[in-house]
Amino acid sequence: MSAECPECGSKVELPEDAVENEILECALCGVELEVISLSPPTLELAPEEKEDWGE
Amino acid sequence: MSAECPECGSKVELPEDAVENEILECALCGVELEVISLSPPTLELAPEEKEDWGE
Amino acid sequence: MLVVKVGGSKGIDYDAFVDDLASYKDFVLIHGGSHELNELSTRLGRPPRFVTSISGQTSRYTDLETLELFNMIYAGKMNKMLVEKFQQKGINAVGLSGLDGRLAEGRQKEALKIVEDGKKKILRGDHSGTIERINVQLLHLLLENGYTPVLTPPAISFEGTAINIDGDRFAAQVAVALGAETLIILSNVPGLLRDIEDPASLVQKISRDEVELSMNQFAKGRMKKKLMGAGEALAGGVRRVVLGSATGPSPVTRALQGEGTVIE
Amino acid sequence: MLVVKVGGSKGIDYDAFVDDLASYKDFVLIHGGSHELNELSTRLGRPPRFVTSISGQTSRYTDLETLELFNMIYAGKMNKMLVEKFQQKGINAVGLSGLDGRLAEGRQKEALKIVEDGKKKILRGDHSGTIERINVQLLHLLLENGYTPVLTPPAISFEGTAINIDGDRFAAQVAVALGAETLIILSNVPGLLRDIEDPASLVQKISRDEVELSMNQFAKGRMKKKLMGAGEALAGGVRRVVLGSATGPSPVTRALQGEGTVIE
Repeated sequence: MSAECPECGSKVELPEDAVENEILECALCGVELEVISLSPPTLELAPEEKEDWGE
Repeated sequence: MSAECPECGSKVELPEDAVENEILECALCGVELEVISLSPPTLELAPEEKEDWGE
Repeated sequence: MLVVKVGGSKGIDYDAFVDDLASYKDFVLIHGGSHELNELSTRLGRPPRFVTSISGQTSRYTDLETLELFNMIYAGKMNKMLVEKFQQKGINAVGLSGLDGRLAEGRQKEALKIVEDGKKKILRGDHSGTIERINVQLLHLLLENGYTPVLTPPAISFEGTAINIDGDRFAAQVAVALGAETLIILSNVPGLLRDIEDPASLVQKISRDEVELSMNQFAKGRMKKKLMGAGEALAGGVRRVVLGSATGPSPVTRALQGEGTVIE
Repeated sequence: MLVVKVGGSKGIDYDAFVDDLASYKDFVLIHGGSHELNELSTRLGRPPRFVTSISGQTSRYTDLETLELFNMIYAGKMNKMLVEKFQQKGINAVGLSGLDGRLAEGRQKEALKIVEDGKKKILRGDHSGTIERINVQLLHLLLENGYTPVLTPPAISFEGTAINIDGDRFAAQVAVALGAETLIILSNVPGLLRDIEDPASLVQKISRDEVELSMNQFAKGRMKKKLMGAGEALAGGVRRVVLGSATGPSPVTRALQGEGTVIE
């Protein structure tokens, strides 16, 4: 199962047990991607959310 | 079942089905009384609470 | 200055209500929450207990546990929901209960006199009472600094304990304290109905000296308290009271235009 | 000016806490409510969902329904319980959430990055964020007129929606905004422990430049956030932060006397 990296267009392999909303990294350009759907496998740029607080 | 009126001392008859906290009136002096207990039957002056609002 | 009371009964569209009221600038809102409180109490296995006073008025038996649920719904869920909706409309709302800053202070009743199973009884452990003083300085402090007060029961007793009070009368006392021209009381009924079953029997106008008469003639239950509130507001200098429906579009504007029972 | 944060965990005696704090005059309180919220959520059949961020922080997943329960507990039950207790002690408390008067305003996070079942994931529908602005004018307005602010989450986003925020950081930001000398954060742990299992391993003193180090060396979960809050407070001009226990008699006085972890 693979899908296109929306950033650099390269083919990104999805793991066998991939789930929706999973975060993957593009092997080529290293950008963070989110699995939007599994059928068909579709990837989008993951939201830019810097890690900090939130109770 | 009867008890003494705390106001005028007369004997007040309690109804057969009297219950605790029931409001009774003294036949002699007319004051409002509250059944404090049934055994032994005891009466006290009912609190002065004028009727009005409260949701 | 406009004072508005919106009830907490089922079926009120608070978005439509807030959209409408937010178009006015100089107002104070008082709100209820009875329907939501009944639901929460039931869901938590503590169904609400209503008692009937000797004069036939029903009220919620408010013991300490009920007061906690009361704060959760009135001061928590309803108040902050309304504050949030007003903030989204650019109205800088500040939500307060009568406890906050002793905004609404009064006397806790020692006991209730109720009728139950046909017997007159004394009922203790009820935390309700009547407001005797509104902290109008706190209201002015907020209003003068651009904040819009959104108020809710409970009130506070002179001893500093929370007391359940009648929301309609609370609204009337706030209107008098602020010297408001208009008090609008919106609920799930279109106004005073000659026949409670017939919505077309709406009484559209009452003069201030007919309030007592209407109370004895038509009004039942909650409407009686709304009329008592209206009477107190008018006696305290409010020029116009409108009892209208909280449902449907622009409820505040419709009431201001005289839809409902106008009392002047 | 003293700013105090008291947590909402199980086993805190709020009477003892209020008795102690009420003996001080010039303070602002921020409180939590997590334990009560967990209980209510479970009782209503909506057990709380905690998620772990990529850096290992756990936080409550706060969807819209949780926010309603959140307001019921924090702004309703806990806030008004504390206001009532202070009023009984002659402290004229006014309870406010971050929504009220936009007291605590900030940015809602678009999505969370969490780790679940060993996978990194994006989680949406969470209404939490970070405070960027404290409405210190509203606090001064109340303080200068004899009122004592008792504050609670939630905060408000720039779009006017309620957002869950970290209570310890909220307290730190209030302390900085008010120029407070001292910030006390009380919870169900005695302070920073070298070994979380061993209460005797209390770190009694840290200098402000060791905060970062301690965070990485010892602190886990919630304590890490308290240290972040302490660091931010000190960087913002607060002179002294004490992380102490909220349980037992006179918790505020004991913390002021240096019982717990003092950070200067």
